Amino acid sequence: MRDQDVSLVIGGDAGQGVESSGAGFSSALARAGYHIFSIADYRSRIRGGHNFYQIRAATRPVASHLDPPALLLALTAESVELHLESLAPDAAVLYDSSFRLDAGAVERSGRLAVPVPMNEIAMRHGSKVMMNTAALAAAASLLRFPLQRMEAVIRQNFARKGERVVEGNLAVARETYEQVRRSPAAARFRYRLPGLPGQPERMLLHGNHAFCLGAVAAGCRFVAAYPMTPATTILEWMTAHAEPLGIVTKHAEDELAAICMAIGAGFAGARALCSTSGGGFSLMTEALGLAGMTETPVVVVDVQRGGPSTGLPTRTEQADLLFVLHASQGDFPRFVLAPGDHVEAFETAMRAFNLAEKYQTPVVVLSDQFLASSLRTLDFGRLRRDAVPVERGKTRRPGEPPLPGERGPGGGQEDGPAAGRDGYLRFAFTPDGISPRVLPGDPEAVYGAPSDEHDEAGHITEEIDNRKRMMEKRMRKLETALAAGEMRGPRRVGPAEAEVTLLAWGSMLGPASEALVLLEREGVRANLLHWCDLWPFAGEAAERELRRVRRGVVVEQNYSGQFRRFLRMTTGYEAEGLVRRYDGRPLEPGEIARGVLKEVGAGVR
Amino acid sequence: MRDQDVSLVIGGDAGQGVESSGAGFSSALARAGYHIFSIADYRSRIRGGHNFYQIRAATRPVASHLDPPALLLALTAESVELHLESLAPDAAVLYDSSFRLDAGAVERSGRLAVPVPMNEIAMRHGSKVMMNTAALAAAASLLRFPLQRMEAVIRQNFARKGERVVEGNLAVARETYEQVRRSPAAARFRYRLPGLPGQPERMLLHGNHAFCLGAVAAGCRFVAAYPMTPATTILEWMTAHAEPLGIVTKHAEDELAAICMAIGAGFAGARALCSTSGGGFSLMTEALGLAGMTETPVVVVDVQRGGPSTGLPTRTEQADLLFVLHASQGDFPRFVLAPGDHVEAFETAMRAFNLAEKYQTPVVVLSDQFLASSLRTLDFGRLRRDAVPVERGKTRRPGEPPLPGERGPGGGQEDGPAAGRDGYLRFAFTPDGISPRVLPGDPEAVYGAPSDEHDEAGHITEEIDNRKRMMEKRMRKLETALAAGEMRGPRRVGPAEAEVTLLAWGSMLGPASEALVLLEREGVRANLLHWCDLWPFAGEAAERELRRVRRGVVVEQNYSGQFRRFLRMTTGYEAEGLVRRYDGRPLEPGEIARGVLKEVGAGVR
Amino acid sequence: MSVDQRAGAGRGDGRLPDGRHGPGRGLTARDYMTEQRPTWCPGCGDFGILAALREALLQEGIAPHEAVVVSGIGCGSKLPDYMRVNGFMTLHGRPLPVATGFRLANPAMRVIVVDGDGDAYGIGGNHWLHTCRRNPGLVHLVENNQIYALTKGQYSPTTEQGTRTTTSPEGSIERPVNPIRTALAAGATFVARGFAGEPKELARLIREALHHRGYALLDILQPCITYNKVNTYDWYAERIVRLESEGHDPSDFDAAWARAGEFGERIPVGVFYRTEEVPAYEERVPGLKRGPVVERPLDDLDEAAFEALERELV
Amino acid sequence: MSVDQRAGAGRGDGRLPDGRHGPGRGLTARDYMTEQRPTWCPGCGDFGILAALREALLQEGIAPHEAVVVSGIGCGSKLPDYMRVNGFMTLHGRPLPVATGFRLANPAMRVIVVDGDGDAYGIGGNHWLHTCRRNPGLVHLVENNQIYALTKGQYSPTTEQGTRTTTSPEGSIERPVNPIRTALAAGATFVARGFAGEPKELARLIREALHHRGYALLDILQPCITYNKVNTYDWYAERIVRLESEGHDPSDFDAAWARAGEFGERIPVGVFYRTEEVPAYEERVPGLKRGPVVERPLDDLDEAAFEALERELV
Ligand SMILES: Cc1ncc(C[n+]2csc(CCOP(=O)(O)OP(=O)(O)O)c2C)c(N)n1
Ligand SMILES: Cc1ncc(C[n+]2csc(CCOP(=O)(O)OP(=O)(O)O)c2C)c(N)n1
Ligand code: SF4
Ligand code: SF4
Ligand SMILES: [Mg+2]
Ligand SMILES: [Mg+2]
Repeated sequence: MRDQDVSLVIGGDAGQGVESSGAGFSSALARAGYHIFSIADYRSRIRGGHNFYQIRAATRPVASHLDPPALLLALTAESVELHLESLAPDAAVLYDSSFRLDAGAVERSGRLAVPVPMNEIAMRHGSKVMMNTAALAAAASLLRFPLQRMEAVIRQNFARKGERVVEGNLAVARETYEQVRRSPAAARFRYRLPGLPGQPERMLLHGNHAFCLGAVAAGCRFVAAYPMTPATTILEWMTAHAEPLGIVTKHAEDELAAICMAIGAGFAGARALCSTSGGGFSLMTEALGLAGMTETPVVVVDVQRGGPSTGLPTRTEQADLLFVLHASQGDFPRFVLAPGDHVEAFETAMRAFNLAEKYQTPVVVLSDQFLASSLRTLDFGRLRRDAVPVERGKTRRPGEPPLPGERGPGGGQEDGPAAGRDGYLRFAFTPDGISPRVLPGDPEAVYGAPSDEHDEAGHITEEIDNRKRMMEKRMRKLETALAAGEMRGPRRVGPAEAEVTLLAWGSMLGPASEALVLLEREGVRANLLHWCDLWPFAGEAAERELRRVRRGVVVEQNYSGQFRRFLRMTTGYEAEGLVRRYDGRPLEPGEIARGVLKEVGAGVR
Repeated sequence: MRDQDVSLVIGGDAGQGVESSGAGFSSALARAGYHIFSIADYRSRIRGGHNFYQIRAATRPVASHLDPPALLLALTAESVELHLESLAPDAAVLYDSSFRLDAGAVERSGRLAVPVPMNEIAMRHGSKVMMNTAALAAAASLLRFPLQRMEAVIRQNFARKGERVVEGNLAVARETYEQVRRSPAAARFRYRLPGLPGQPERMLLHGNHAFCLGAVAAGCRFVAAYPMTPATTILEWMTAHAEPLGIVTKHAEDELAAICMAIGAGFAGARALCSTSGGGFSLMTEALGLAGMTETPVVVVDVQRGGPSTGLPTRTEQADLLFVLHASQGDFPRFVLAPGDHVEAFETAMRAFNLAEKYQTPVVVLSDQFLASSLRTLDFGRLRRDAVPVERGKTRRPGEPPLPGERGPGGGQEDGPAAGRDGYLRFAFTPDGISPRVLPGDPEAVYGAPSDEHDEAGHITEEIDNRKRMMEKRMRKLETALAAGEMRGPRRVGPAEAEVTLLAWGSMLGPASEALVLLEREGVRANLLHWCDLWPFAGEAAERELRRVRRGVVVEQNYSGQFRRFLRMTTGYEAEGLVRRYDGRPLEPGEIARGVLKEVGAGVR
Repeated sequence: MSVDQRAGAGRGDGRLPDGRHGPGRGLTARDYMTEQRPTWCPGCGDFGILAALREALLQEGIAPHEAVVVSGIGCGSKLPDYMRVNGFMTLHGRPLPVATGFRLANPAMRVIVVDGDGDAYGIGGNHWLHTCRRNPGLVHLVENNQIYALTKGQYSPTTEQGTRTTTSPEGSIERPVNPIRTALAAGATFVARGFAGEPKELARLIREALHHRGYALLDILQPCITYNKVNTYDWYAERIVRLESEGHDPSDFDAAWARAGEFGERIPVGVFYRTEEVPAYEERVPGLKRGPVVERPLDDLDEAAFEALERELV
Repeated sequence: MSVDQRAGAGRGDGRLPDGRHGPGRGLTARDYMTEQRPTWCPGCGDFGILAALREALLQEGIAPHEAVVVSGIGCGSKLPDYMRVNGFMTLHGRPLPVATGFRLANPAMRVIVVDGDGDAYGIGGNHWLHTCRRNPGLVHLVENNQIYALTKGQYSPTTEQGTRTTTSPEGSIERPVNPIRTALAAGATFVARGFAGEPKELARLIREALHHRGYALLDILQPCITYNKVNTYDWYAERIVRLESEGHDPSDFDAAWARAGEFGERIPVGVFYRTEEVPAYEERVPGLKRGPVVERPLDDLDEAAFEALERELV
């Protein structure tokens, strides 16, 4: 069978079911064997206003959405207006025959106007609300996508509404499918998504799902959060699975409480997570320092959205980077990781909990709305739990045998001068900066952890020498992590030698990777360096790769080029170009490729 | 008269009145015509634990404390132990005769042991609490400081306690003064602080005072804060002057409320201030973005202390730099200024309120415990109000004549498409990014300001083109400020050409300046570049100066070399050396000089 | 005592000192309109609240430029965007302190806070607690739909126990806040409840609140037709009883406390409690004795006064 | 009913499921001591609270490692540093959520919160409000000295109106929080007041609180001899009356509310209100049905269960 790679758009008003239709169609396509990448574009309101859903279906794995779409499924006349320009020259526009629409304009633009009496068919077999079913059936028909695949999804989606509703929808789907199939337009439309027999079953998941799976696989059993788009689905997924998996989830009164609860649970010994977006993260900055100072493991995921302030609540941005790297007063160790795609989101979640416990620090995962909400297919087996085995480092539970060095120098003696009565030094000075950690509850290890500066035993002190050593001990953990190879340098995508190198971080992995292909089509040999691990920064690995860069262009989703500045701060490397977007919409591969060409200009080739 | 430059230390337990004695002696010395620089070293507790107070008195203006002290006034035996080593070789140690102290050890160290029956004298004329008076009188006597100067301060300090207390203290002072004057030790002591007739009166103030004076001079009439050391005295000073000056001060329920109140007042048109330290600033980060997004002027002063977290509450650090520069989600314009000394603190306060209103943004002033709490003398006339005239930029009150461009393109028409019904565009796109601002209350300009992205009229919108333009408009304010020359490059202290250049920011101005003198004594020709204005960063001016640097050493009070990294990020310049301190104690000129020599090593000279 | 009887009755009447406010100033409903169309779901209770607020301002003769509506973040907090009035749409949970700051800087303007149950009683609970005892002259309209609507249906502080939401799939296990009782305990001086389904009546309550001297809490039962399928218009309508018609005396604190305990088969609406004995916060602020901050020149500190400040430091 | 009578009386007795706690375990006062010397001013009320807490734990037979004391920031919040017990000295205002998180992760340990009036009722007010209705099994000791002590004497939420402090030089103009009434309105299930000047009696109250099923608030009048010259030992001693000896019935909510109104010439101490009818929050958390989180292995999600999660996504 021929390679397929088709993008389609469903456009309509909020409240019209654009997103559920899109998800349903994505699911049908995935089950039929396609690789899927779908994104939703919606507004921060419950009803009204234009929304759209873009689905890309291909016979090969795809890592990003891709313009231009070959089909527009217009649930309102407005959506034709809004999307027509961006469609492929030979695209089709499916819309309800009753729309007051200048079909001539569509045709003059070269696109195929396909009016279908969807509303009428829906009314005939049930009610107006079935119009979405008609629309999906029409699209399926035009694409020669097998009807029975749509039927299966319809059955599943409407099952809980009763047999009559199912039947009505099926009738609507069948009639619409048939009618479009026989229409002259269908014959003229050149894009096809036939069934792909023999393909394996795949998961269809968004980035937040992937992250949640990684978290539970890593043993995370405590989640405290306050709802905030686009992070809310993490709390919701965890809560939906709380009882069977034994996860304590707490929808807290605010984000201050959420992170403090997670820190309390982390102190007790749970693997604790706190999910939020930038505004909530702002409220968490003080407590981040508490975790840093008391060496309490905690994982915070900041699913970035369009800022500043309330900004663009349902849209994407990568503009919290420099904030997250430096959030909270004073210097203390932290980890910052920004997964590039769904698989990396899974793995990063697992790594985050290990790092938090091994290094006894807060770990921040930087995701964003694009990664969090984009749906993609993954083969079973792609989420490899065994790739990141659970490691707690120097942590033990009450009752478990003492850790090496736990009793410290002079420890174990009653009233010993250094170790205090319990002979246990929670914050012992160690060469690697990591002190043996006994979870609270052990009769041999009763201790305190203060947010004030403290001595090895955990008592508050302002003594100069202790302060210096304690500060150095804490900060040494970062060097230890780097020396232990915990932090990865950039991942290279594409050829080792290239004329142009894209430099990206976090969710831009997919779009930037796909841009390489487009650049190659333009005759430009390009590769990509992508960073997931941002802090502590594996500077040597970065510099090694950066030395080979001929012309570097940073690709990121923020106004001020935060990653570009970050690279300069950490490595001295100043990228030549910057392709950025800051309107809350995800950069698309074509746009990146064009941007890169513009930045490096005539210089290339 | 010969040049004098004498440092002395008063050491004792918290609760013993170390700080009030130190302040009293500073004041007496200042009134006698000396230039003073005093710092207090105290713990985060109300009683107990060693505290000390260091006073430097000189016949020329001094910008920092300076080791080694020539005199230790020991209120406890412990303080002799703690300070002996750090005293000048020919220093004197004054202590109560009753202390169990190895006077021989003091003498063997080369210092002069001066036991005085202070307690006994105090008891004889009144009570034990008068011992501090005796101690100060003893010190005065040893230094040949005129008794009547001490008497004046005693009269003033005890006036409200009644004549008997005053008389008792005076008697104690006289007897002790006389007794020490006649002691053999007095003759051997070579340091002198005689009265300096003919010197002008001077103010004696700490950094927070200077900042407050600048704020009220700038028209600040609204302060909201939550107590937090070392920022509390700002709220307290403002509150003490609230009624006569007509300042609304609000001790809020928390820092979230404090900054929100200030933003509300700023929105209404007041010049509003919010004072805090790092922990409180952490709680303010979300609202900082609100001010950025809604273009509401507000000034926040972060008086840094030792971090991370609760850290070292009463001590100094400069470790909030990178945090403050990037605090809050998303990109938005802000100003960050870090005054170097008391005069600059005054001036910076004035500038901060102007910048906040002219550019309609939040302004953060970075001070620290060292600057905030160090007492120094200033000549009258040094705090020049006229140096920074009040400027509100494009702001007008209700009833005042319209601003140029206020009605915008197509504005002024009822129901005009762009300007909305009121014909006024609060967030008008302008070439300089600054939109004319009419304070709420004008019948011709009713408008809304949302933390969501919005259009020129202030209505919420997610429309792409508007978003881009609005983001650009906001961020353009930074370029406008730079182009207008609002932001200063580094101030150079010392020769234009030097072997070594110290690079410092904020409160390190004084100690680093004084270190230059010490370096010169060592034969090293050094100068200093000092930055007050950090954001937007005057990069060109910085680079111009940095190009002339032969060997650069950053001097700052934090572990991770934040300013050094900041310089690299903004200019690409990587300093060769770093002299830092992170135990909460202020870097002292001698320590800086030694550190610089060590960093640049044998290479110099 | 009706609103109109009381109008002009001294300190508690909410009038500006110069009597600028008041009916009969030629204002019309149109003055409070914008071309901006609400994005609320058709049928949302917030429409009723919007209508009531416009009506109340009109009847009180408070012109759009004389008031500022400070809101939080949530469905209902978009309200100021949908009417002609000065608006400040702040952060989730923070409108009370922003409004307090505004009021203290400019007590000549009417300051109205509009936010959700999540804003007011959830994330913003601390500000609410302290606003009650502080008593600044704010009218606080809480659009209480017993759900987090804009984030698509999580339980809120007022969601009834046992309700299934996306963050309580087995039913919420927290006992809800009783806003009326909590406000009474915290020292609020005007505590009332309204219903979005009765905009006329609601407008009357808002006018009562506008006449109050200090902080006036008006908790408004607001059906959310999309995410709250329990507390619907009908559900509320069946349960609502009117304190006024049941002879409740709003000056009786104990009676208010007792009636505030009812929320179930009977849900009282109206004014639970009101006292004009407690001065508004801004009436007592020392720094305001010289008049509203925003009306004084920025440079009202003359050379002599500044030098006096310097001299304190000698 | 005395503490000892009730000990072991089912769910509300605060015992661990396995009966690990209880008197007669060979614990001695020395077990709760450290070599760390308090930095409080001699005579500070916090000494009495420290002594009472040690005493209560000893009498209850709760060993140092079986409890965690979570504190905020302030003079009194240094308490865990001065006794032998697990301690977590958190942030100003945040001990309640930290303690809640701890308790939900490890309900087998006793979690005690110790903080100041600034922590609890000031900056931490929102957590307090929601903790009251949430009812987690926490004992909350508020060292209420009616002042911000560690920051050297600003007015606190409980400072009486008119008091001069550094942030209220003309006398505070805010009406103080009534912690007892607010907690009652917010749904607290155990509300009591103690006095630091009577450590024995206080220890008894702490023991009562330790026997409570859910959230137990114990507001403790704590003289600050340095910054609060109004509410001194004598001042309190003259005013204190004992609820118990005045026949107050702690199961009577209305009586509790009424008595909670007294704070002036008469200041009642003792248990105002207590009910064991409301389950502790952790008793109802679905995720805890499989036992305390910290006692389960990290890898208790087996391959089949994980694959089932993946399959949900097909
Ligand atoms: C700090 C912060 N946390 C979370 C959010 C996300 N958020 C937006 S609205 C909302 C809750 C809305 O509930 P409510 O206040 O009751 O208003 P409603 O939408 O029901 O009118 C939340 C949690 C936010 N904007 N800011
Ligand atoms: C976020 C934050 N704000 C302010 C402070 C400063 N601070 C430390 S203790 C304290 C108040 C102490 O009052 P209280 O809680 O009553 O305790 P007390 O000292 O009276 O025992 C404050 C405001 C802080 N540590 N953190
Ligand atoms: S979701 Fe609910 S509260 Fe929001 S607009 Fe719709 S009906 Fe109103
Ligand atoms: S200042 Fe007050 S509360 Fe703090 S230790 Fe001293 S007496 Fe106790
Ligand atoms: Mg709500
Ligand atoms: Mg207190």
